[in-house]
Amino acid sequence: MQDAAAAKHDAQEFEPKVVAFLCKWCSSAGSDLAGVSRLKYPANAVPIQVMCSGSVSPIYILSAFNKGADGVLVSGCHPGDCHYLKGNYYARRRIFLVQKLLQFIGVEPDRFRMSWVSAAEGVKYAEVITDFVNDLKALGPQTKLKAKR
Amino acid sequence: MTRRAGVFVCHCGTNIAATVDVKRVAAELARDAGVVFSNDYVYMCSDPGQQSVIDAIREHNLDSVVISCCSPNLHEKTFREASSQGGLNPFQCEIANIREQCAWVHKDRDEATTKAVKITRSAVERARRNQPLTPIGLPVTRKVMVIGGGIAGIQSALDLANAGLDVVLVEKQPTIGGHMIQLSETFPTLDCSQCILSPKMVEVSKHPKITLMTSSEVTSVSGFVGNFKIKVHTKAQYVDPDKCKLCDDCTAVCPVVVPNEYDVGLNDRRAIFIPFAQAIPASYYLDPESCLGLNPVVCGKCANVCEADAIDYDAKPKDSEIDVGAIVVATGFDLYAKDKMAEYGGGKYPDVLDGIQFERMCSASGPTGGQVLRPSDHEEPKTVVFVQCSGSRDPAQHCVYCSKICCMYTAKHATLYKHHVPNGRAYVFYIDIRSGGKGYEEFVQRAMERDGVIYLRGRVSKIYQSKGKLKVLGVDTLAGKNVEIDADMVVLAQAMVPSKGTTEVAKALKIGRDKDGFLAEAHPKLRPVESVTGGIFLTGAAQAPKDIPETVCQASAAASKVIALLSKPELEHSPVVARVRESHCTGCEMCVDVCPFEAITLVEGKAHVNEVLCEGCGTCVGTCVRAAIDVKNVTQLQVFEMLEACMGGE
Amino acid sequence: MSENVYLPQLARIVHIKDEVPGARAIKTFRVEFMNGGGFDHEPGQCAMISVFGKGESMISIASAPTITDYKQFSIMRSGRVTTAIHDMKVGDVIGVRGPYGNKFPVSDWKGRNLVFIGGGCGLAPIWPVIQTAVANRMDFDKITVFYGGRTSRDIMYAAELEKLRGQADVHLSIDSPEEGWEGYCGFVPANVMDKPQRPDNAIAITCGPPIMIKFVISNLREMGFADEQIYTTIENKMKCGIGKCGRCNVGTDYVCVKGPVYSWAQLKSLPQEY
Amino acid sequence: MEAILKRNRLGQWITELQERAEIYAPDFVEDTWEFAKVGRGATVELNHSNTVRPAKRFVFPQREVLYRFRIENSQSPKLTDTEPKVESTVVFGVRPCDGRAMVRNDRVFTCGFSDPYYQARHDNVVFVGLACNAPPSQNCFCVSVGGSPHSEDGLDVLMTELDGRYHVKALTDKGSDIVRSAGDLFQDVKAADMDDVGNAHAIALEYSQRSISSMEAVAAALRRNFDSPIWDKLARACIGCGACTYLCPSCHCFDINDEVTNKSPLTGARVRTWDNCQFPDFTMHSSGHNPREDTGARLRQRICHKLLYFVETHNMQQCTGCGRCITHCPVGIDIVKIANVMEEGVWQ
Amino acid sequence: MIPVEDIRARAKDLLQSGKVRAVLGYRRSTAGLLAEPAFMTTADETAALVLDPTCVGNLALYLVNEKKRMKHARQSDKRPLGIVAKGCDSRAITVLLQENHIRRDEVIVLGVSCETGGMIDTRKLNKALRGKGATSAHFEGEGGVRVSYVGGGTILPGKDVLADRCLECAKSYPLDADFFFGEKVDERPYGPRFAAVSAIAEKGSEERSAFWDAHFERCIRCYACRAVCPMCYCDECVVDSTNFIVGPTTSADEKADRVRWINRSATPSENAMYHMVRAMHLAGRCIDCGECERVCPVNIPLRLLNTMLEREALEMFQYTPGIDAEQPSLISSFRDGDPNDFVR
Ligand SMILES: Cc1cc2nc3c(=O)[nH]c(=O)nc-3n(C[C@H](O)[C@H](O)[C@H](O)COP(=O)(O)OP(=O)(O)OC[C@H]3O[C@@H](n4cnc5c(N)ncnc54)[C@H](O)[C@@H]3O)c2cc1C
Ligand SMILES: Cc1cc2nc3c(=O)[nH]c(=O)nc-3n(C[C@H](O)[C@H](O)[C@H](O)COP(=O)(O)OP(=O)(O)OC[C@H]3O[C@@H](n4cnc5c(N)ncnc54)[C@H](O)[C@@H]3O)c2cc1C
Ligand code: SF4
Ligand code: SF4
Ligand code: SF4
Ligand code: SF4
Ligand code: SF4
Ligand code: SF4
Repeated sequence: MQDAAAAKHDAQEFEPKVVAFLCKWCSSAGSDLAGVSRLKYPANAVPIQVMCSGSVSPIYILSAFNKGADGVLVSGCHPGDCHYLKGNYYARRRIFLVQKLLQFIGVEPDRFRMSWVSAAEGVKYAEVITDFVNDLKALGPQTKLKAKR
Repeated sequence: MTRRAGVFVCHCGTNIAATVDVKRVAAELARDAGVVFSNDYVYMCSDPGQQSVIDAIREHNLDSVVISCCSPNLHEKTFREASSQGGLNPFQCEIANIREQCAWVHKDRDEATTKAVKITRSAVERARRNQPLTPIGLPVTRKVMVIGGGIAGIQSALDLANAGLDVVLVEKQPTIGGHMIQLSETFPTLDCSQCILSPKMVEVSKHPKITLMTSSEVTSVSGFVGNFKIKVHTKAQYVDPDKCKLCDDCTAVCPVVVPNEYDVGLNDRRAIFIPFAQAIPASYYLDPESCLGLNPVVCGKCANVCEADAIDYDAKPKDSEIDVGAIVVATGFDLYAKDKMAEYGGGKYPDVLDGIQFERMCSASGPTGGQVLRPSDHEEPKTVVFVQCSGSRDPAQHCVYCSKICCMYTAKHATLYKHHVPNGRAYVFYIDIRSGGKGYEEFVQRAMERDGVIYLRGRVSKIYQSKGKLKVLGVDTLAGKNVEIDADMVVLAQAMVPSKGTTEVAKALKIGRDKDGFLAEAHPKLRPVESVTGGIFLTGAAQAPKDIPETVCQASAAASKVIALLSKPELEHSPVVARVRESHCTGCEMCVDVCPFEAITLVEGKAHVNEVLCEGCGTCVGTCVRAAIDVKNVTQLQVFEMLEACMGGE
Repeated sequence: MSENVYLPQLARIVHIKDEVPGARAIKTFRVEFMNGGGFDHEPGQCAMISVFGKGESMISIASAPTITDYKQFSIMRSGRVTTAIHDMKVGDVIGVRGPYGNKFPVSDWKGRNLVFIGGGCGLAPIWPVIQTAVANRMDFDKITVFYGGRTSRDIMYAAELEKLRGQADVHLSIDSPEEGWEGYCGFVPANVMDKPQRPDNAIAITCGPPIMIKFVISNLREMGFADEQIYTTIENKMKCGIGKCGRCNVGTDYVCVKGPVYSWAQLKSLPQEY
Repeated sequence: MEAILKRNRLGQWITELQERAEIYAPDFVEDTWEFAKVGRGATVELNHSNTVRPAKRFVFPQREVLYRFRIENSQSPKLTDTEPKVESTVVFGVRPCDGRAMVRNDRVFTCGFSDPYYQARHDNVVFVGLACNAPPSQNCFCVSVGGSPHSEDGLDVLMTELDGRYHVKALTDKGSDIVRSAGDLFQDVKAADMDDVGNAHAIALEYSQRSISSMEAVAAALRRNFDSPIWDKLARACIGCGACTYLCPSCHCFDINDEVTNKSPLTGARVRTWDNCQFPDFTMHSSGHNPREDTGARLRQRICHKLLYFVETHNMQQCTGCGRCITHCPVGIDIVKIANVMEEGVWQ
Repeated sequence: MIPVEDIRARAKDLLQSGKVRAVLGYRRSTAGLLAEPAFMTTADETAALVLDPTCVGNLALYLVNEKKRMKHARQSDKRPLGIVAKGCDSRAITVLLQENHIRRDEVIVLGVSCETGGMIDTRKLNKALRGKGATSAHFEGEGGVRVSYVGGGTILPGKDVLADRCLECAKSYPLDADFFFGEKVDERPYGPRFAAVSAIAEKGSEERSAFWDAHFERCIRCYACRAVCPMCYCDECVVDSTNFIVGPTTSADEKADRVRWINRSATPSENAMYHMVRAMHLAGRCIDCGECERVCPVNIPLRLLNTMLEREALEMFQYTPGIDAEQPSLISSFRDGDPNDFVR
């Protein structure tokens, strides 16, 4: 029984589903750069481009989990570099709170990530995704917010 | 929502096709509800590729189009244009990036294909709910207001006027010139400041395209880029500049004597006076504050003697409303108040001067006629201590930032001192020397080596008066010992802070300021002369401490931005802007608080987006808890549908 | 499962006709049941239309009861489900369950004059009654149809109404004058007032926006129609259609079962909650 | 069929029943009584006051999947019927008010069109009632609405606790079945037991409850006062939540919505969920017209439905006096008070 | 101890002089121990006004509801509403002011201090009385509550029967009142703030997860929590999948395009979503009146979610809701020095 459970959680078998909200100006451009540099990272994360990390409403994140995401990434410009000056500062505050809340109800903190990836940080983007997916593999499927219909 | 979407999957040669099974992507999408056409092609961006989009739109009556290809940064424009040739609104075309974000970064063909399907599907969901949009066109007023008549404002105004634009130059003081007119010589070349500035000032006054408004301030602004309405308040002009003959008769009879602010108190003036000989407008000026009464019964001496009949005690202040298309803010700096430096005896001892005072002293037109004399006893100081970073780089008590120019002007001051008093001793206390700039390092080296200025690395801890001398206590960190200097005079290189006028104008224009109070630029690297508000530009020391060459650069840069902006008869603004659902908005103003572009105001208790100012960043969307605001074509519904598409699949 | 009343039958859209354009567009959908399904209905009855993934809506069956190989629904685009169905094309499949509700007691009206008064989308529910009456033309005396839309483009069943003229008096109206319009200009109740109907031996059947019905009824009463001579339908929000979900409840009635057809006499005895 | 069960044999009975059914009994969860599934070997006390959530959820769960759909191609949707495959269930500790509510629910779900989900669940659940011997809770008023602390209506079995034992009375075939199946656990009823039962029931009736003097008068008053401004006054504090109706054992309103699980192919389920006449959009038409626009109208609907309309159509109140809507109303809206105010006509 | 007569007199005076269109206060309820909201429009009605530890409800809610009522009824009585407000209630008023939902001149606040007392938690009381239904409760002596029940009475220590929110109260008196009753007491004889949330936060994540799963499982989505919350004043809540705001101008598209973020089904995932969204929407806005938790029929400890965020707001952003109507909201402001470590 235990072995079976362990096997189920085997990193090989479980492919986490990830949604990555990328701001148009930095992180999306950074992920483009990762592509241009032909870096390799796991294919688990589907990017959704948004204008600014500041536009990511907490409900987007929660909804992604509800629809079955095992992990959610929000990525924006480094503080001070926001194309819209301060959008990422608002995002940071909001997302800090979302993360605390997720943590509080017992969602593993590693299921949710925020990162700053600039347009020049293709390598960092690849690393963030790789690292995130590895974390998620170890965690197994997300069940708490996923709708069972 | 559209019902007839078309999907075009690009092989990009083998760039995409090598990793992604493009045929499968096209086939899977073909099954989706609302997709009526789905195909793949080797190079979508090629002419035949684009033509196939155009043809398919016509043939299959497509109402939205998704191209699954490379980054939208590369070909979004291409395909949107192709779509509009096909008869679609360009905004009904979306790009799914399956190259940079998929094919190029994955190895496993199956995984990459699955992801490509999801990316494409979410693009379809988005495209299907895109509204057709047209860029917002707005007429422009081809007139510019420049606020602040220092070198920054003067330069901008001249550049703009020479480009054929009408310019209104608004200056708070009775004359333009700003701080530069107070300087004696300028580093690194030591040419006379007034000599290089005065011709420009005259040019301003003579230029047919420039309207000069002195003693004037902006009180409020409405409107937006291309169409500002500005209210300007002009103080009463008791002396008519057109009549004034500059004869000086009035000054001669005026009984009032007050400190002269242009000489920073080193000198006196009358209640009616000319700030300095080169003042523009070239006219005497009656200071109502010190005048005995603006009432002939009380005094009336000056009007009596004025043969030109230029003086009118009954003059009234004036309010005007001016329409302009763009604004350049050049309201400059102030020196960090000397008396805030109690530890250095600033404001307490007359012989502790600030930089501008020293400039005035060195200036041939200054209070001492260009001689360096102690204010207290008009003796020539034998030992002068210059203190750099006075108030700068001191996060604990004063300003955190580096004022950037003090190293240079201190070197200049020490040099000038040595030129005036060759046998005097000049000490400079410094933390480091920041002399980046053409010829700057050489200038400092010359001060040290040729002019024998003694540079001591370390901070001054205290200055106090003792036995007619100013005792300067400090450390020489290089020598590792305390130093104590008996100085005759001390010059504090006070930090530069945003001028009071800058603070006021920021408020009136509703433009942001940075943490230090300087005007905030739209982007610190890429848009350094633009404010966050479209159509308002920044220049000079109001934006950050800077020297004259840099100020002039920025002034011309701002001017060229304005010229570019106003070169079109109509401005085009992206239609991807926020829209409020009034039924849901409760007027809580949170969006108003967060909008980086001040695009939202409350109108009758509901948020109202000024589409011209909105940049479509969506910060408001992320903030509004009532889901009452959305950015067109990136609506919450679209994000929801995209999420569903990303998560779906069996 | 034997009989699951909630499970719709599948029906294919075989024909779509645009009736009225605009923000509140009306389209008529003709559907054919698949797999040999189907049901008979009486004039006035409704059916629950399903768009899978969106939901269900109660819609009057607009085709005549005598037509058995298809059913027709005239649907105004109003919200989630109705928009989804407007987005569908011929060949797409919807779900239909029914028939629900009571009927117009047409057979009781033999030998009488019938006055139909419809406005906007309200022609749909009474259309099968008109059809039934016309099909049995000999059973009735005079048949008069009043119908109005906001503009000439809002007139639904325009061609059918033209055809009807042979069998009945048809009085069309639009709210305000338009070039080329030969009918009445003004609101439907006014049109009715303009052409007074004799109340004796007549039955008036009215359907349309609540405000129109209100004025039509008061006009009819003024002309001397008794409460029992006036019929209308009410459209309370419905979810199940079979008297369970409680939503359409007005007083003792579950409108989906006891209604939607009421004589004014009956309706007056119900609380004013429709 | 009647029998006596020793108190200490209850556990055994439950264990035996667990062989063929899922057993539910009240459990004290988070300071409230809730029907909870009884685990193997768990003890059941039956010393509860009424549960917060009524027993109706065993026949009318808050969420019911009506069927699933899958659409690969808009021209051939596939529907999968999901009539509940209900495990046999025995619910212990059902109070008589909840039992009587079941009679009301039956009326709604089985008259006219029969509701297959309700029916299937009802066929497979056995309600074992427990007479209320102890003093009632502060808002109980079953007697006023024609019930009693030991009403048998709607129950399959009624248990009455006696000293150290239960009197168990099977009322339906389903009830007899679960008693008979464990026949050896039970003893025959003696005359003394019957006396004790009689006593217990008599004492229970003695306890004072809240009361409504005349239901006929209330009905008449409600009819009379339909348009009275009193409703606005009474409902002024109402916050329009669903506590009163969701917790009512005889409220049956529901909503039907589609829940989509996947976009392509479109898959999902048509689902019904409880709904509630106190929500503002309950009756709102697509046009925005709302026949019951304010809390006054909605409160009136709730009260009239319970105490007037249902009586007119089914000859019984749709309220069984459990008092939940009173106890759990956040703002003190009180059906008993309203009924009395209506009847007495005493309001300012 | 505040003499209730003073408040009655003031309410009476306000009504008599016609300065207010009504006074919101408390009166005894037929439904149980807790006082119920009273809408007093005549001076006579003020005689029934009570103030004791059973006046639990947050009447600020009715400032919101009455606004909707007035709009609905197209009433034009522009006179302000008088309202009896405790510390927490007045914080709610402040947030409503901050969000422009009401104007200051629309209310006359009769502020009452809870001094060293607070409001009763009926669950705790029931426990303490072992099921004996209480009939009345008053403060007596130092921090004691005199409770009567049928056939007796007793004095219980406040900390045993007062609501958690009162034990942890941030400010037990209104900061902004037009009339003030009672004494401003800053030191209260109870535990530290955020005690309840800290207790949960300290648990292991597994345990916490199980704790919330069990609770979310039980939620019936009656929305009493939302309905009672003065901050949940939106006409249409983002979690609703049905239309609330439909007017003559609402287009078919608008109705068709409503996002169904959360399904109506009361399943654990949807319930969790609901509570998460609600908690986020109340971040920096919830003023800890504890009403949501009180009204929950199945006793879900909702207050924990809100106070957890309140604690974060205070500790990480130095933000306290409900103290200053002029400050920008928690989520519509930021500081350069906001936590950044969690960003990777
Ligand atoms: C002691 C000292 C020595 C210096 N020496 C040198 C040097 O040798 N070489 C060099 O390159 N740089 C030197 N500088 C720097 C130089 O002075 C500045 O770079 C330059 O003056 C900046 O010009 P500005 O136009 O931006 O600002 P300012 O000169 O400050 O001009 C701003 C103008 O705006 C007006 N104004 C302010 N507020 C308002 C308002 N609200 N409405 C209307 N008008 C308003 C002011 O009255 C003023 O006329 C020195 C600076 C100091 C302090
Ligand atoms: C007996 C009857 C006959 C009808 N006949 C027709 C007809 O022939 N043609 C036509 O166009 N419309 C008719 N309607 C109205 C039609 O049912 C609604 O317009 C439709 O349900 C709106 O659904 P929606 O999902 O598009 O709107 P939304 O506003 O998105 O739906 C909101 C929800 O409320 C329900 N709802 C809202 N308004 C109504 C309403 N008036 N009746 C029932 N449910 C409602 C819907 O089912 C849905 O669940 C009829 C209604 C009734 C009750
Ligand atoms: S945040 Fe939302 S509700 Fe508040 S004013 Fe802005 S749009 Fe309106
Ligand atoms: S989208 Fe950005 S710029 Fe536009 S109104 Fe919203 S916050 Fe302001
Ligand atoms: S009566 Fe009470 S419980 Fe019912 S909706 Fe109103 S406030 Fe809620
Ligand atoms: S109406 Fe109230 S008292 Fe009556 S059965 Fe329902 S919940 Fe119980
Ligand atoms: S938490 Fe409680 S009050 Fe809120 S919806 Fe759920 S059951 Fe109702
Ligand atoms: S969330 Fe709860 S505690 Fe907070 S303000 Fe709303 S009802 Fe009060």
